Amino acid sequence: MRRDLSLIVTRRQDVLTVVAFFILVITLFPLALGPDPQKLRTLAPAGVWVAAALASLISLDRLFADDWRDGSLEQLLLAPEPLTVVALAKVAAHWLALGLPLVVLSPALGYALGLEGAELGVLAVSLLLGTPVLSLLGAVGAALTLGVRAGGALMALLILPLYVPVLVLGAGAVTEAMYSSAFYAHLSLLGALLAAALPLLPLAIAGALRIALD
Amino acid sequence: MWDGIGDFLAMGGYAGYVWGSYGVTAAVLLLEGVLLGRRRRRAHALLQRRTRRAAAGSQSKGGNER
Amino acid sequence: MDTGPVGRATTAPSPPHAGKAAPRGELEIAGLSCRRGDQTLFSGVSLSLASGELLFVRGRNGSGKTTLLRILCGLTEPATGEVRWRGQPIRRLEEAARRELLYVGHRDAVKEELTPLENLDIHQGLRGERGDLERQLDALEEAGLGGREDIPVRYLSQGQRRRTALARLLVSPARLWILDEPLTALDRSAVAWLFERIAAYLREGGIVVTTSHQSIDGLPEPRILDLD
Amino acid sequence: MSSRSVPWLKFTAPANFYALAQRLTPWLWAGAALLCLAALYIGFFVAPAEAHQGESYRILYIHVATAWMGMFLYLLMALYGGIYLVWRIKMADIMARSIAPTGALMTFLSLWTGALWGAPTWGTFWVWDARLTSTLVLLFLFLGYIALHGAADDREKGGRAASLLAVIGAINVPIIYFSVDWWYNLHQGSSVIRADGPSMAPSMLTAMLLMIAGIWLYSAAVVLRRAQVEALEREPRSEWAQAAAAGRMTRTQRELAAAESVREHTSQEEGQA
Repeated sequence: MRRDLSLIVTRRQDVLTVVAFFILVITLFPLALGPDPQKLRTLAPAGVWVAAALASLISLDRLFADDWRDGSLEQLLLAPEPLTVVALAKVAAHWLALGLPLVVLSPALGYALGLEGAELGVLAVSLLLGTPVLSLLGAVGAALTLGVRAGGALMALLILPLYVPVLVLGAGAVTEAMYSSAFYAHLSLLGALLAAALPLLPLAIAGALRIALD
Repeated sequence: MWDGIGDFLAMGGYAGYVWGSYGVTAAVLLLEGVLLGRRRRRAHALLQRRTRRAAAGSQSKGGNER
Repeated sequence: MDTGPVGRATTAPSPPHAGKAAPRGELEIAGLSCRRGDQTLFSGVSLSLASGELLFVRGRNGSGKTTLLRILCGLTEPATGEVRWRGQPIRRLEEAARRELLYVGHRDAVKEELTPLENLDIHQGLRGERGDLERQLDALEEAGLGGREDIPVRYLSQGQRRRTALARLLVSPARLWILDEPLTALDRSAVAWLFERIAAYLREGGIVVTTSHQSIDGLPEPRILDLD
Repeated sequence: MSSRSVPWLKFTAPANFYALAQRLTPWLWAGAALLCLAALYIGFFVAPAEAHQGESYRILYIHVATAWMGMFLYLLMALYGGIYLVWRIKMADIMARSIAPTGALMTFLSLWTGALWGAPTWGTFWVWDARLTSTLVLLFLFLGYIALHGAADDREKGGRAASLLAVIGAINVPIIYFSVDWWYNLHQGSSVIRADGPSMAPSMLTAMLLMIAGIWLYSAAVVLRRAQVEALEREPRSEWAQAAAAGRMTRTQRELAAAESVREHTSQEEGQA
């Protein structure tokens, strides 16, 4: 099953596209803001996090669409495995392929925006805890908008508001790390969100998939 | 408590804010009511038309269709 | 309440054990009806299928054949009625029971960028079956894909794509096949092969539910459900 | 779960609901108008100016009422959505869908009036504080619900998907509130927004409560009316709808239609059981 899912999900080109998108969005910030390092530094946590949220959104847009079109999703539903497990596995595979590269890259990009030392570590950890939640939420949106006209735009409307807490806590952790060391609270809250999302959101994804295929 | 209409309308210098709030609220609620009323009349008209057509059809064709 | 085209279900020939004391078939369908929008596609579909029986669902385009098949395998929820597989509601089957059902849909779940062999492997992995390379190769060979096991499906023809999907029938043990338009895009020899396969499967005690717009001469005498 | 065991369950039948709403809405309209007028009178002609904010505080009557209503309507919509997801009662979806536009409107009004109150009071139309941010998110959730409901090719599907979204949103809004609240207070310290006015004159309180009740009745009336139309539009072939549109639904027709939809529902339940 794991093999199958990684086969379904992993397309090298997709990974490249999403990573390139992530980097490009981050590049836009200094270009729009001007090269003043101090200003850039202040904006760095927000920049990286917003870019990560957008990258997650665009990469998740097609999460179930191909499987839906060619009928694989029906087979997933009929598989002996409970649908929640299948959904979780699919999101996990997606995150490993497309979310993890962003986490790995983030210190380099943070550095380019003027973050340093421990801040880079906090940035990476916050993304490590936060992006799985984004993936799970986005997967709910992707499942809800399956087979819907203008699904991509609609998905953004549905899901971006739900991204707010993760964004607040994630970017907040890095900002905290810049001024004091009180970022543990942010990180542990992010962890709590992840812990709540992991068992609950797959249920929502499975429910949404059932509705889409009914 | 107000010194005439002018004083009331001036709202102690906050006229724009206060009347802006109440005006928009009233306008929006009114608009909602009007739109809903129009939708309701449309639905009724459609249904009545359908009923009439069905009645006419049943007279001419022996009442197989509703 | 609805005056949409109401399909009437007729089952013929009726099972020999009609009456109250009928023994339970393995697949039981009771009072199914289905609605799309405010149109009733069909209603009052009841029948029961026992081991070795073939059900052929017939009907115009849009009469609800695909929907009925999807209801039978538990993908779609009917407006009324229920489907039971060995006494269990089809939408709440346990793991083992779900493995007994094999569905090849209209959309055939074949991945274009993968080879037939990989497709088969994925299919088995998804059903929790151990992928057996020999068996997979045998199946592809029998389905007429010998020598093409390793070419991504997007380079194959429609018919070969369909054969890839049908090769699943050979690798997975199952008690019930639900095949939606399996003959689409198949050439004559492939149709003959599939009919032979279905006949053999029925002799082994399998149950098959299928639809087609093409002639089904050559299949064992089916029970027919007419949705028109 | 038969309609006999729980009396009000009979209103899950659109025909019964329609008749009930028909009887209720005139009273709700009248009550709403009466209470709102009373609230305006007391609010503008009895209650004095506020010590710090002067006359601008009078915005709060409508602001508080709409803000409460927006939140309440969202919860109600999510509740109906949940009921629809679990029991597939069509009327629940009709209600949820009918609540959404009014809820979005109330949320918008609370943001609008809040901005107009905030400008003279805090010197800015907008702050990124928890209440404002989560209210904004609430507005987007309403809009998302409406968009998703209409986007699917099949109304039932759209309804179920949108209901699921409403339920997820209902869990999320408190999380959003607390995360933003925490974040904001960390940066700004205790905010000015807390100062709602320590003690209210009794007349102010009366006006506010009257306004809340008035807006509540207004929302109830609009939602019921919209649900009526929605029910008619969804069952245009049914006899009760045609009679209702002609303004002459008889008791027998209503009972027949109700019996029909109860039967439909129970057979569906048996199918699931």
